[in-house]
Amino acid sequence: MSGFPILSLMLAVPAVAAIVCLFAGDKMARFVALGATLATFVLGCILWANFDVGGAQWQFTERADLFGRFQYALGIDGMALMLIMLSVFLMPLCILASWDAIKSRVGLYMAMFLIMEVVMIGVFMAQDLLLFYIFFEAGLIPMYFIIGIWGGANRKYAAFKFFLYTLLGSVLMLIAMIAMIGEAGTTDIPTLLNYDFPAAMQTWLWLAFFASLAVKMPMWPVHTWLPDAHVQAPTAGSMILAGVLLKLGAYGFLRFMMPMFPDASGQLMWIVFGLSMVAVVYTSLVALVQSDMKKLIAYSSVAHMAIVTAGLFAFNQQGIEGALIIMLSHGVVSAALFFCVGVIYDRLHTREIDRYGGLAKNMPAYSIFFMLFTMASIGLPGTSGFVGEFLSLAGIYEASSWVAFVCTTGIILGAAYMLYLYRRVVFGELTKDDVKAMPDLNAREWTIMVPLAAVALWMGVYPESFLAPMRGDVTTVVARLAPAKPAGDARLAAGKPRAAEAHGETAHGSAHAGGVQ
Amino acid sequence: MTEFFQDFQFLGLPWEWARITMSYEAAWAWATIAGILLIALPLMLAVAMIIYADRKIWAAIALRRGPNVVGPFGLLQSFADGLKVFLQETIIPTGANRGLFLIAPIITFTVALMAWAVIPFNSGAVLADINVGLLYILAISSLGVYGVILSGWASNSKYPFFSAMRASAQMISYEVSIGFILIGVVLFADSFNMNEIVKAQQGHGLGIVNAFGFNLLLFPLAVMFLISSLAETARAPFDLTEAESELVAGYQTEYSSMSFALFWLGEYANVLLMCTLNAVLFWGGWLPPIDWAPLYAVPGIIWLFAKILFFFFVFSWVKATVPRYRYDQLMRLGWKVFLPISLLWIFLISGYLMLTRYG
Amino acid sequence: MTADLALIWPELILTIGGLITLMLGTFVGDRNVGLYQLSSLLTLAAAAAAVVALIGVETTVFSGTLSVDGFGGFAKLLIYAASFICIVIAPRFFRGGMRAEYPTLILFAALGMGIMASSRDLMTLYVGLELNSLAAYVLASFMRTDERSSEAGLKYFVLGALASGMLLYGISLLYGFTGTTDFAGIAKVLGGELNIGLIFGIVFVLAGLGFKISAVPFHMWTPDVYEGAPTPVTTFFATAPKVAAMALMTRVVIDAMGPAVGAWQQIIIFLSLASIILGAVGAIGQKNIKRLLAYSSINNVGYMLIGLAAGTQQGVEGVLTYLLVYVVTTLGSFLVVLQLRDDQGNQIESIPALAGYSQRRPGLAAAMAVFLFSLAGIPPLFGFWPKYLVFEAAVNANLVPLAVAGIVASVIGAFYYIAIIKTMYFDDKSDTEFPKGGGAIVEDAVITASALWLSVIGYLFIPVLAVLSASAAAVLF
Amino acid sequence: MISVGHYLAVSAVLFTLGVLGIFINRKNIIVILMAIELILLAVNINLVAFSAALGDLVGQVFSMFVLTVAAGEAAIGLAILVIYFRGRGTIAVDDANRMKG
Amino acid sequence: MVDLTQYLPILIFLVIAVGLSSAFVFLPMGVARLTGAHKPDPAKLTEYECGFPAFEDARSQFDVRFYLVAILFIIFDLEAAFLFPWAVSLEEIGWAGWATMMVFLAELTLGLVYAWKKGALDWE
Repeated sequence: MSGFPILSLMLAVPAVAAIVCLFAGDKMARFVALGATLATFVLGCILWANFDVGGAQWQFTERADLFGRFQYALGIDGMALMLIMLSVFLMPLCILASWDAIKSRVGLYMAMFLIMEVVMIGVFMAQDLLLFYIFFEAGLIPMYFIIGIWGGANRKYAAFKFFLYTLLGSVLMLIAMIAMIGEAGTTDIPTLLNYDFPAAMQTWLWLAFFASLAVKMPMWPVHTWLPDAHVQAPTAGSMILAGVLLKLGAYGFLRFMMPMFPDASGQLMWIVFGLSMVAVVYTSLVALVQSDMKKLIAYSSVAHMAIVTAGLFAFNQQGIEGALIIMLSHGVVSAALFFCVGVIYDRLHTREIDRYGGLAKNMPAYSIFFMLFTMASIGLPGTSGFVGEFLSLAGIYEASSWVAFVCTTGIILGAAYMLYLYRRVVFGELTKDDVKAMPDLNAREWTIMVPLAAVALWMGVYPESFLAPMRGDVTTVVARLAPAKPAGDARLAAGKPRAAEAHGETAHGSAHAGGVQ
Repeated sequence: MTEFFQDFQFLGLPWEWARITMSYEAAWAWATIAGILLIALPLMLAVAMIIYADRKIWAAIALRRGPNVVGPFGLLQSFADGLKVFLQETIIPTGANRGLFLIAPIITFTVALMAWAVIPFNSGAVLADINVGLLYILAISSLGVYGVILSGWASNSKYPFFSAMRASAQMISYEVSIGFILIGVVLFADSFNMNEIVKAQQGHGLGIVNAFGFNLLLFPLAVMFLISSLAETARAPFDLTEAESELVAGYQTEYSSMSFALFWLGEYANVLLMCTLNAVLFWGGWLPPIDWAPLYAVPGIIWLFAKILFFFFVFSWVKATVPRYRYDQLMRLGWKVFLPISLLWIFLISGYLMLTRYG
Repeated sequence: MTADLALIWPELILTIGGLITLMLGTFVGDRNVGLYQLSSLLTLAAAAAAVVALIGVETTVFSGTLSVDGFGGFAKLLIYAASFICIVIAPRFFRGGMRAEYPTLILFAALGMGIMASSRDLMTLYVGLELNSLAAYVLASFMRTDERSSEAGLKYFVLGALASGMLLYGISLLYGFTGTTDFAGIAKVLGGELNIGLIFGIVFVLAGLGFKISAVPFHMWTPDVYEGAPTPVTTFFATAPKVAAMALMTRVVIDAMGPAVGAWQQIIIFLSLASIILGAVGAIGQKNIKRLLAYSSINNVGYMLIGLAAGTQQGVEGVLTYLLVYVVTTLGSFLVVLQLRDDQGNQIESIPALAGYSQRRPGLAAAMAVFLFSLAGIPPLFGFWPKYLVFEAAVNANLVPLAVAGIVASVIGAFYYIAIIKTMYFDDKSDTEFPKGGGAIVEDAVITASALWLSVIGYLFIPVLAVLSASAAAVLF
Repeated sequence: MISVGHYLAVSAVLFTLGVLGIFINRKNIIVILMAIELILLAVNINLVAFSAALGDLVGQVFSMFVLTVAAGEAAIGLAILVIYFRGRGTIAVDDANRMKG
Repeated sequence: MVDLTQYLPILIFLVIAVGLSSAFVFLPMGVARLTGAHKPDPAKLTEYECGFPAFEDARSQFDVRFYLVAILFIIFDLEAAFLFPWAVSLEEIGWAGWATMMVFLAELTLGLVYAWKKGALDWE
């Protein structure tokens, strides 16, 4: 694979397809988009297959001095690989999900999704600070259109709010980036990762990045754009928004803030913990009282992302790995949940929970899938959610037991609102006539549900396939953070080996660290 | 300034006595004031007389007798008229702007007097021998428009208003061509000082004739200047501003008493000024016509006055014989004939001078 | 002196070409649009060629009053290009009302702007500025029978004349207290102790120039003039004179006032911040697209001034790049505005009438969206790049608070840009029909080219732009 | 003896009058034109006074430029005012409000 | 500084001339009151209108051509301002100065030609 610009190709395929879609007819656009996203997915699989786990940190690097002041530099590490995989996996499903639901301006719609794909995988691939920023910001435009044109009744407001909130956040990051470039004299991310910024400067840079990424995450209290955006966006828009876009913030935390400003991260971790704690409880409680399905799932996303941030700032292997797995898992599961909502929305055109009930009777297949994803969201062992939550909670506990306690509360609340939702929608008497008339999943919906379910289970049963590529990167980050890491309050002590003659397990603690393997 | 004192010696006043008894500044001040009065008062007298002369010439050409009752040959006619208007009531129309209405004649007359400050009556006999005398005259005569337009405006009456508009348009139109014509003179004289301009004309024509006017290049300019000065002073045949059949009495229609007379005085003072400028700029000023020593025995001021009178006669003659222009013809002449020609002439004259004098 | 003439070929060509165009219009008549159009376009092309031919020359002519250098060349090429487009688009707009005065005035304005861009003496500065302004006043009121046009001309004239007056007053003070009108000489004196006269001079000169670039608080004329003037003229106002005035301001600030940083930097910072914020806030709620673009130009001028406030070569490079991108964007967006006609052929300027425009004319709407996002500086559109450059210059010059304030205000700016996009894309179709075939091939080509360039393709030009702007800016340092 | 300071004072007064004439005047646009001329006059006084004080001709040459440009400016201003008046029938400052925003 | 004392006589002249003409205007007004000639009445004080009261304000609109003349005057008269210093310094500035001014005059002429062809110089 060496030398072949596979990353550029992955960017080029959807980009070209987007242009084609703009000029194509409705039907044609659908097939072009599907074909392009599938092709990209195949390329992604090739990428994963050729990824050398445990090899160089940056692989598939490409470098071209196209822009003078900054470089067209691509390259991925394990984290990026997994997030790219998530993106290219979700994309064909999104196209399929909007196959029938989108009837007007299909070409434009498909083009926007394809651009979205370019931008998302571009963010994960970028090896240059400015290139990263450009991709990072570029996501605003297609999402603005997707929400604004094909969204629900209140779509214009939601689109504005989404756009301006995220823009306001990211411009501060730009200033910080300029300052970084001025200080370090380079835009190359691998170089910057090992550059030691002065401590005073780190604080400011950290705060500027935080302002941007927290909005993108979204963290409480700047999360308010998310429920609006989700509710108004079309199903596929919600899927991609929850599935990938929210991960951009967390990726930024892990890629930039923590390794580049370790001292500031150490000093200011209380901000992240504090906000995460509030978020996880508050948004869970808010989710409990929602009557709109999408809003409920949106709030659950905020709660999940809060656990991600807390896990990241645990500064240890488990916490970060757990956070990464939550990101992947949430990417799949929340997208699936939004799709589940989309399925019944297509039939009844309402997202009011009260309008449904008793779906188990006339839509058994649907109910099963819905249940699977609900459980995965709650974190039932055997599903993807469990692995991530367990790992990150373990990591958080090492850093601060109080935070771990509050986050656990949030997870319990999460179980409450998700089960409550499921009960109201699926169980109960099938009384309403229009609900009775709803048919079960069709072939297209099956096609979407099955891969999602498969991945959710795969991740829950054998997470090592996802963790392995990322482990080296996480170790690097942890090592970088080590000097700045504050002492936790967990009073961990290495377990005493029972006796030398026993099974020879000398490092019980390390087994702890390894989590479920 | 010394020259100034000396040049007024011929008037026989005991200047030396004044210099003994007073400080230099005081003597200078008194002498200046005396000089001003020596210009202003005779000027007013002269205006009175040329109004009489105007009427007489006009009458003679029309085979009439003209004024002949007051004094010998009617010589005192103008003074009688003056006395009459002096004793008349000054009527200010109700709709008029009182202040502007009264200021207008003051401006007209003041300006008409002021221009004379730089006219050389003899070699060095100038009240203010400034180096930009010609520019000063241009500036001052431009101000005359204000008197006209203010009178028309302040009267708040249709005919004066229209007349004022016409008069000012006419005056500024010809001012343009006059400005360009004068450049030709200045090019030859290489100075803006009136005295220098006169001196430059000494022996200009073939070394004997003391006048620019005999220069083939400058003669057309002299003719254009003469015509422009007729138009500039709104004399016939360009007297459209007071075309009785259309505009009653022009912009002075609402005026009476001495304010009315001031317009007349100013107008004739301007006529005299234009005659003087014709004489000074093109025809040698206080120089005798021929550069021949005996002629210099006659004082320069006499030569100047003779030339002025000649041009005044031409003015009257034209007034009596040439029919009035239409307004469009008037504008056409100024903008489409004089302006292009004078532009061309600047090119010719400066080119000629570059080749002969400076090249 | 004859040798000097060979170095001002662009100016000579414009003068002669302008006169020829005027005479063509006078003798052949206004009906023969093609003829005088052609002569004016050829003139501009020839002048641009002359500028190109003079690349690499760096000297001063006419006793140091004008400089022939890369900085001026950069600005001139931009000015001529913008003028070229503005002449091309005019006949279709004016239809029967096209007169030869239009290209003539544009040529003379371009001449004046060229002089502005290369002046290094207060006198040439003033003459160039006035030549440009006088032509611009007439252009603003070009549609004599249109009340808004004449009012625009009147307002532009009154405030423009006031601005020249203030500028002149400042110039007279600078001249009096430095004893010279030469930029270099002034800089030498300003390097020493500043007295009150010099300070006043600097303030008045900057205020006068601030008027010309329509920086807040001297921006009052801009919305009215942009709205009232005929659209091709507005296009012109929004592009070429901005370049010239900004180039002039840069030259004055760097060349003449360079050593007195303390005196001018505060003023520039104030102008910049005020323009950014007021430009953004003022645009909100505007119903007229030309008016909105006027506020947008105020806003963008504020960003350019950030680069100038840095006072470094990097900052000037940023300003120049910004000007180039801004001119392309503005030309494109005004060309789109020009195509907004209803089925009677009447010009449409109201933003609400644009509702659903993307469904009626998808191509134009997409181009407009590109321009607007670019004006807002949202990556990946190329409008982001110059903004980045000026912010970078400001940060490197330790003006971080200025950069932060500016960049935060850019979000307010983004609000009204995306509001238009909302109208075009999200709203239901309005009653206004936008019949097809509104645009000439040239206009469509320009729109397409600039839209493409401003999308990601522009980034490929960064190395070229960097070389250009660096060599142009290096002249001043 | 009159010094440069005196000229500066006069010109400053004229300049201020001119600027005030533009901003305070609410009646007549012609007055604004005059106020502009007043400003330029103030500038010319400055230039000539400085020129004389410095013994440097540049100021006077500059004032010639100002003078002629002022003429052009006045002509254009008047022309624009005439077409404005023909369209609107008034030259009151407050009536110039066809555009708002 | 330039010696401005040369202009002092002109200033004095101005004072005297203004005094003289004011006297001519205001003295008769006093004299008329003393002699009893001052007898205004409404009919006498109305403006002249061929015998009947005025229909409208005298300062109503007037022909736009007057403006045109004024504009042309401003341009041509003040452009001539460049000619004055040029005319007296021809010797010093030589052919270059001459040529420059000729170019200027040529442009001025083109302006005149333009105005001419556009009919600005026609009164009718």
